[in-house]
Amino acid sequence: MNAEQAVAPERTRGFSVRLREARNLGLVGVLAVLVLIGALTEPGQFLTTGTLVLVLTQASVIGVITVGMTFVIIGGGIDLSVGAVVALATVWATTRSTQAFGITGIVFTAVAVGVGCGLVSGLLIAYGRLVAFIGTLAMLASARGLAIQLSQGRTQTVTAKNQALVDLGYQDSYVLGIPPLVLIFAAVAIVGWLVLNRTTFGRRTYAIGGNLEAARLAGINVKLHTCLLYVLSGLCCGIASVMLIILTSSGTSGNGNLYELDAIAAVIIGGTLLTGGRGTLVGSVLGVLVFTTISVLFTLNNLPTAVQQLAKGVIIVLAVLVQRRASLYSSERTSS
Amino acid sequence: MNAEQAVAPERTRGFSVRLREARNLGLVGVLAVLVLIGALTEPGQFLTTGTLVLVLTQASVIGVITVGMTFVIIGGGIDLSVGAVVALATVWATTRSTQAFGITGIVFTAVAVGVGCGLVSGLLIAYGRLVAFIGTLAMLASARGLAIQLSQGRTQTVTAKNQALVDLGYQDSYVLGIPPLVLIFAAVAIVGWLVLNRTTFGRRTYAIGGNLEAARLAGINVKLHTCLLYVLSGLCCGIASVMLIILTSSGTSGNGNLYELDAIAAVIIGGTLLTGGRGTLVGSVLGVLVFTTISVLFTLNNLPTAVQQLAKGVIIVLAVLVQRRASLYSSERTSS
Amino acid sequence: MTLLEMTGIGKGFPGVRALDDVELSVAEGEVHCLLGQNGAGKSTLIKVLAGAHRPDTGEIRVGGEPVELPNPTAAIRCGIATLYQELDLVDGLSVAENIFLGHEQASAGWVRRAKMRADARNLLDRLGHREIRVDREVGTLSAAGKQIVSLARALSLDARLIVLDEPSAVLASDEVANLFRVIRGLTERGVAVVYISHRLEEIREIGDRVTVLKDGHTVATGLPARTTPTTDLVALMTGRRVEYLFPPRPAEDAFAERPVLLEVENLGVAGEFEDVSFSVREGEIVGLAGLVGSGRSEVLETVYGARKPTTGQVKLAGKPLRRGVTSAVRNGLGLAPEERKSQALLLQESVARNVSLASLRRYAKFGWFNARAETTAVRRHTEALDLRPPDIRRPAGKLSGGNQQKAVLARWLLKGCRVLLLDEPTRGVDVGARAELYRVIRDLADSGVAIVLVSSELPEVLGLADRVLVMREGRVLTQARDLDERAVLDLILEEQERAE
Amino acid sequence: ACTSNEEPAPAAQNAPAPAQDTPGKKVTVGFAGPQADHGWLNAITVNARAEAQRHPDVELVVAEGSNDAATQSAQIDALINRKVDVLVVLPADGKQLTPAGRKAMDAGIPVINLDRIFDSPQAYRTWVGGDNYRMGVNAGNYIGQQLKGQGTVLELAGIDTLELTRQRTQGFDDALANYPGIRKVGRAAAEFTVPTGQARMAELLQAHPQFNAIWNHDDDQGVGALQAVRQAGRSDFLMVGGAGSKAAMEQIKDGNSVLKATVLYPPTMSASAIRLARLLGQAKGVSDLAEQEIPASVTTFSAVVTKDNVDKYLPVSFE
Ligand SMILES: Nc1ncnc2c1ncn2[C@@H]1O[C@H](COP(=O)(O)OP(=O)(O)OP(=O)(O)O)[C@@H](O)[C@H]1O
Ligand SMILES: Nc1ncnc2c1ncn2[C@@H]1O[C@H](COP(=O)(O)OP(=O)(O)OP(=O)(O)O)[C@@H](O)[C@H]1O
Ligand SMILES: [Mg+2]
Ligand SMILES: [Mg+2]
Repeated sequence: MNAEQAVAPERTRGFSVRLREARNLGLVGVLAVLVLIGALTEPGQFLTTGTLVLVLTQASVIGVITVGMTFVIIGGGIDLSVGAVVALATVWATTRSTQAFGITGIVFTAVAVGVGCGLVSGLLIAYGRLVAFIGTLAMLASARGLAIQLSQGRTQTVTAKNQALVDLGYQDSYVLGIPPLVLIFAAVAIVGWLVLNRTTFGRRTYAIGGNLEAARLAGINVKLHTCLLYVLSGLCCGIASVMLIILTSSGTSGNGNLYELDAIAAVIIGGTLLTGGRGTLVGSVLGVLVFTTISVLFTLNNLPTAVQQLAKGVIIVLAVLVQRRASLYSSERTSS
Repeated sequence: MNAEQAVAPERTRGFSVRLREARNLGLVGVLAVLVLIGALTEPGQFLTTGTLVLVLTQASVIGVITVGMTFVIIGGGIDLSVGAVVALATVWATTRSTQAFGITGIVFTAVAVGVGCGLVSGLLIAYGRLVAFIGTLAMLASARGLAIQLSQGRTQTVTAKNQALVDLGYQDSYVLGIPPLVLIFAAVAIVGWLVLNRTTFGRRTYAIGGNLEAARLAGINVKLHTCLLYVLSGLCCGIASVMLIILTSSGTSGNGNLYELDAIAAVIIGGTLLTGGRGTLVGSVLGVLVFTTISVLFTLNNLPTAVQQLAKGVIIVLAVLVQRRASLYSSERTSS
Repeated sequence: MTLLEMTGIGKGFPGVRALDDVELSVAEGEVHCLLGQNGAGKSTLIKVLAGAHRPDTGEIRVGGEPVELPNPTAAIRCGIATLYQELDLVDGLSVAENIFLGHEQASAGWVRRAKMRADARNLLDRLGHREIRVDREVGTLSAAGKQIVSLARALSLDARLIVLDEPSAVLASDEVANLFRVIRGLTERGVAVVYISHRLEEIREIGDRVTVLKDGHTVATGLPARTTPTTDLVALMTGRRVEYLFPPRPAEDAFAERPVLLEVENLGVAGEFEDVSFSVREGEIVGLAGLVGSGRSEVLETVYGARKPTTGQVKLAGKPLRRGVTSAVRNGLGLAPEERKSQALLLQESVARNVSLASLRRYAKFGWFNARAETTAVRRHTEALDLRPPDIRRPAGKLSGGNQQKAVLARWLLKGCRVLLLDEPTRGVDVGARAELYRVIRDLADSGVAIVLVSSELPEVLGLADRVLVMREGRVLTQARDLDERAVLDLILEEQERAE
Repeated sequence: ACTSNEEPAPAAQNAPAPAQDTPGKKVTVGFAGPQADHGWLNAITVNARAEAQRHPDVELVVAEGSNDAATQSAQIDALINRKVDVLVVLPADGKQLTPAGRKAMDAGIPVINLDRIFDSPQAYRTWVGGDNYRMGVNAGNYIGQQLKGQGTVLELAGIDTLELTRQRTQGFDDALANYPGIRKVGRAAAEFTVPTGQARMAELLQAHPQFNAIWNHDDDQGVGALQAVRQAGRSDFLMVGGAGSKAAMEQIKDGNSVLKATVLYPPTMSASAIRLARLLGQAKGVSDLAEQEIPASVTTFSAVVTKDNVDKYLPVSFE
């Protein structure tokens, strides 16, 4: 666990800072390598703004979810329900009755559903004292069930009257060549970073994840804070749902399938500890980009699924090892 | 972190022992309630040996995997690769070339593949110092990929000459009315319990999960032990694969889909801490039984998928709350 | 006038009556000392005062009017700041953030980092620790470093009443001097201090009045700290007469012909310490004296194989020792580490399992474990160390600080090793048990075990060790049998003096 | 999942001959299918339930949809224990559930095997299903004709761990083999969900700035795929769908998207299965056939739906 805390010598800069930067540097390195591979294997297609836009767009939805997940995991919890919540939010926001209220109706519903689910999980975990894993697992099942119930298993498309929302996904609504979705992602990530690093809420999140008892003794309302973390994650799911509707012009109970795994993986490979208390948002975002780049790379090279999966496994391992090189100190910790 | 040390009962027997028993008692209670519901809603069907056999059979495959998972999680790790490893093992064990070696060939291959994958994960995590989550995630991707590669997406059936293996699944090979699969499950569970509670290996597992550094400084070879935990989990996957082949007379890359989630959920609801160092095998087994009973209950009551999912979520929450009642002392802990 | 009045306080944990009808009254501007054996209830009492535990019975009055302290926040609002015995800091956060955790310098939720850093800097300077940087991650500090930060944290609340639960346990003498300077500064401003320590000489120096706890009862209150004779205090605490003495040391030449067991040859770890060489003969006790941060723990951890040396080697009975803890333990080395909570104990496991952790093999045939043999053996040793409560089935995390330390020692007594490395073995151990421990350690030595002892309490090192190494900044200054306290202090402080 | 406010069950199109419609002895039909979280599969359950409703003498018992073979085989056991008269099974995987089918047949319960076929005829009484291979063939041929034998094509497949995906791809490739001038330059597996459909399609479009046609195995993921096409602002190729969802057919009808056709894989087969189950239970035959007995296999035809014939097929489309 805390082998690396056995008194370490002073360095010119803080341990944590160095470590985190190093890790992220490592991930940047990994990205660079991937780009290089892309450039070599697909000279024509890969090195185009088109690909860049594509990667960013594909990363945006899961990216927003990952921001929320980062908070939850740093706070010592986990949220398995994100995928199901996205499904429910997209479905609810695209029912006939909701769409009758126009775009505001859709956006509001999606966000409300997300926040609502987050609140329920939060209450169950913080006040109902359920283990985060179980609490959000229950939410996962219920949300999916409700989504199927609402949609009757149908794929609900956005009606013509709300077409304007879907148009946001089209090229003519790009801002200086940047898709609105990417802008939303960027905004969420930046706000998230500020909250995590510059506000008491963010710093207390680290405290709760790192040493719950210490946080409690310091007079922090750990229950309330824990609850808020899941609300935050739910909010991100709500936003992500709107983005997904823009992207697919539809809502189905099959949406967001296994998003939880993707998001958690991105967070962890970004250097956040599953045990909480340590981690960075930059790392998580980089993690998302790595995974999306990989998948784009695969399709561009037209690899068969089997090879893709194999390669993915290998790349994950290599990615982490590259990080290791960059950040020598993480060694002790990660062995647990 | 150390919130759960808040209070301890002073009894002739230790705190932990009582707490665990209490929790498990709770789960037994949950099972009882479920059976009651079954009996009330489906008087004709539910209270039959047929149903009992059904539940146990359905629990057996995932149950064996859960045994391995329990060791890994108590040891402070996690194994996301179980499902994929099962897929790979079933596929590899049912290739023409393997089946040529007859039943022993099939069994040996399945187990060997399981152990092999476990060893690789173990080495990556213990000596390569990857975070367990990432290491096994990589194994997940690779194993699935390899499975698809080997099977070319085909479903490979057991050839006539090895039919004897599949026959183990049929009525006429039941032993005193108990299906062989259930017997295997029981055997694995019992052996697992003995290893965990009656051997130094088990003791070390708790120690490593409870405080890695303390275990290390006490002279335990934590790397080796960690590695062995994943080998053990792999072994269980191998056995489970053989059972799955018996059950389905075939192997395909689609097998074991999301088994990791089911297994982890069973372990956690069984009262094992995701942070390691604490937990019981009895609890995990009861957890598996609870989940399978729920799904059988649904089938018998012929509920639509949507309602089932919803109900599942609710039942999970209730189950944990019932446990809470039974084990007052766990309260502090789960709030983290 | 009296600032704090606690009357009839009672607190029970399942099975233990930690506090029963306890009285405590503290006047403004006084240093009120709490004395008591391990497990007497001191920490529990101050946790009640800090709102961390809810008392079952009793009343608390602050400045005359009765108060409810349902949670830590309430206590902090009442102007009560607490330094807990178990270092409760967040490893992931910086020093400054830890100091101000829960009462951050912030406007509208936004942390004012510059101000926070500056204030943290001031606090640490006040404590005489310029070398601890405010944005260093707390997890990377030594035990002492963390203790300093906790102190700064207690000060940062600028409270009316400051409670210090064994603040000096991990501090070396010079640090303690600093601490006292700070405390005096506080009391002059009318701030009251509740001070818990097992070191009577400290009580004499800083304390005004003393309250003595025994088995959860108040056995004496308001005793004058300076004039009450030691023997009385000890008698009150332990209920028996303990002559606070070190067991006699064997004659100087007693070891001459004994074989050398442990040989450390110019061992070094880059950035921690360099060129450390010494040897320990069978049955000899070698002490390492030095300031906090002089690298003594590192030396022990490196000898033990927990750290990779960059230079030099360790020999056991002439044979070079293979790298790694596992081989060290197999060859009969044992280490009682500095931070029991994070480095030694399985807090959730029973005492028995904690004690037997290093000797599992002995109680197993082909990996098959014999729990009965284990518990009987464990019980023998915990009784020898008089662990309280004597139930070896309760989780280690539930033991009082000092008793946890005993459990760690019992582990190595049970293992029965040839070389024993003790890092701050008496940290937080009470007077009575301490005398016991010294005897145990000496007996071990007499039975042929070679012992290396690190302690921040000079009298302990000098009184117990047959030979003392004095370290400063990772270098060994001298080795000698008979050094007097003054001389050693001059040696290790020299550097500082020149600095100032 | 069967709700009143949905249009009359497609199976109602050609009402069965009165001779068989006269209510006979009560028949309990057990139904086990994969999870209904996907348009086509959902339609299967919906149609089955709807059809059962239309027959007062049929009681339908639906088991939890599951995509896990082990779970499903256990569920079939449950239905056997329940002693249903006839069993309709759409297995998660035909080969894997063969033993389960065997068990039912051995227990004297006739099994109607829906779509994903069992390994051995001993495992089912009658098979009703589509033809994945032919689906691919028809898609390939249609594209071949449209492109006049010249050009490059892409394939957006479903889940690669499913055998049906392999069969569809096989058929598609075999058909394209008839057109030497046509090359398949790219393929991606889109997992049958809308978001993945969008993602994989977007990537394919980026990878292939120029191509002439694409076959998408499944109209559900097609929803996402078509979005990707619009987002990329492309219209320089023709797209052929699969299965035949309502949305897809409507777009074909409008004709203003790249989607020009879809290859049917009619979920009405479940309705037919229920009818046959009922007849089996009542020991009746299919009156329009000469045989006394119900045929051992019924294969639905994977028609290619285009602008010209779309109106005919709209009623059997699913949402
Ligand atoms: N959280 C807890 N749960 C159960 N028992 C506890 C708990 N905390 C303390 N105790 C018990 O209460 C008694 C008093 O403990 P406390 O920590 O107050 O002693 P102490 O005077 O601080 O001893 P030390 O000098 O070793 O710190 C001990 O018997 C201890 O085992
Ligand atoms: N004044 C200090 N306070 C806290 N930590 C310090 C201080 N000076 C140095 N350190 C850190 O502690 C490390 C050495 O501490 P270590 O515990 O090994 O020394 P020690 O002599 O064992 O002191 P202790 O009495 O704490 O055991 C140094 O490498 C440095 O990182
Ligand atoms: Mg104490
Ligand atoms: Mg030290």
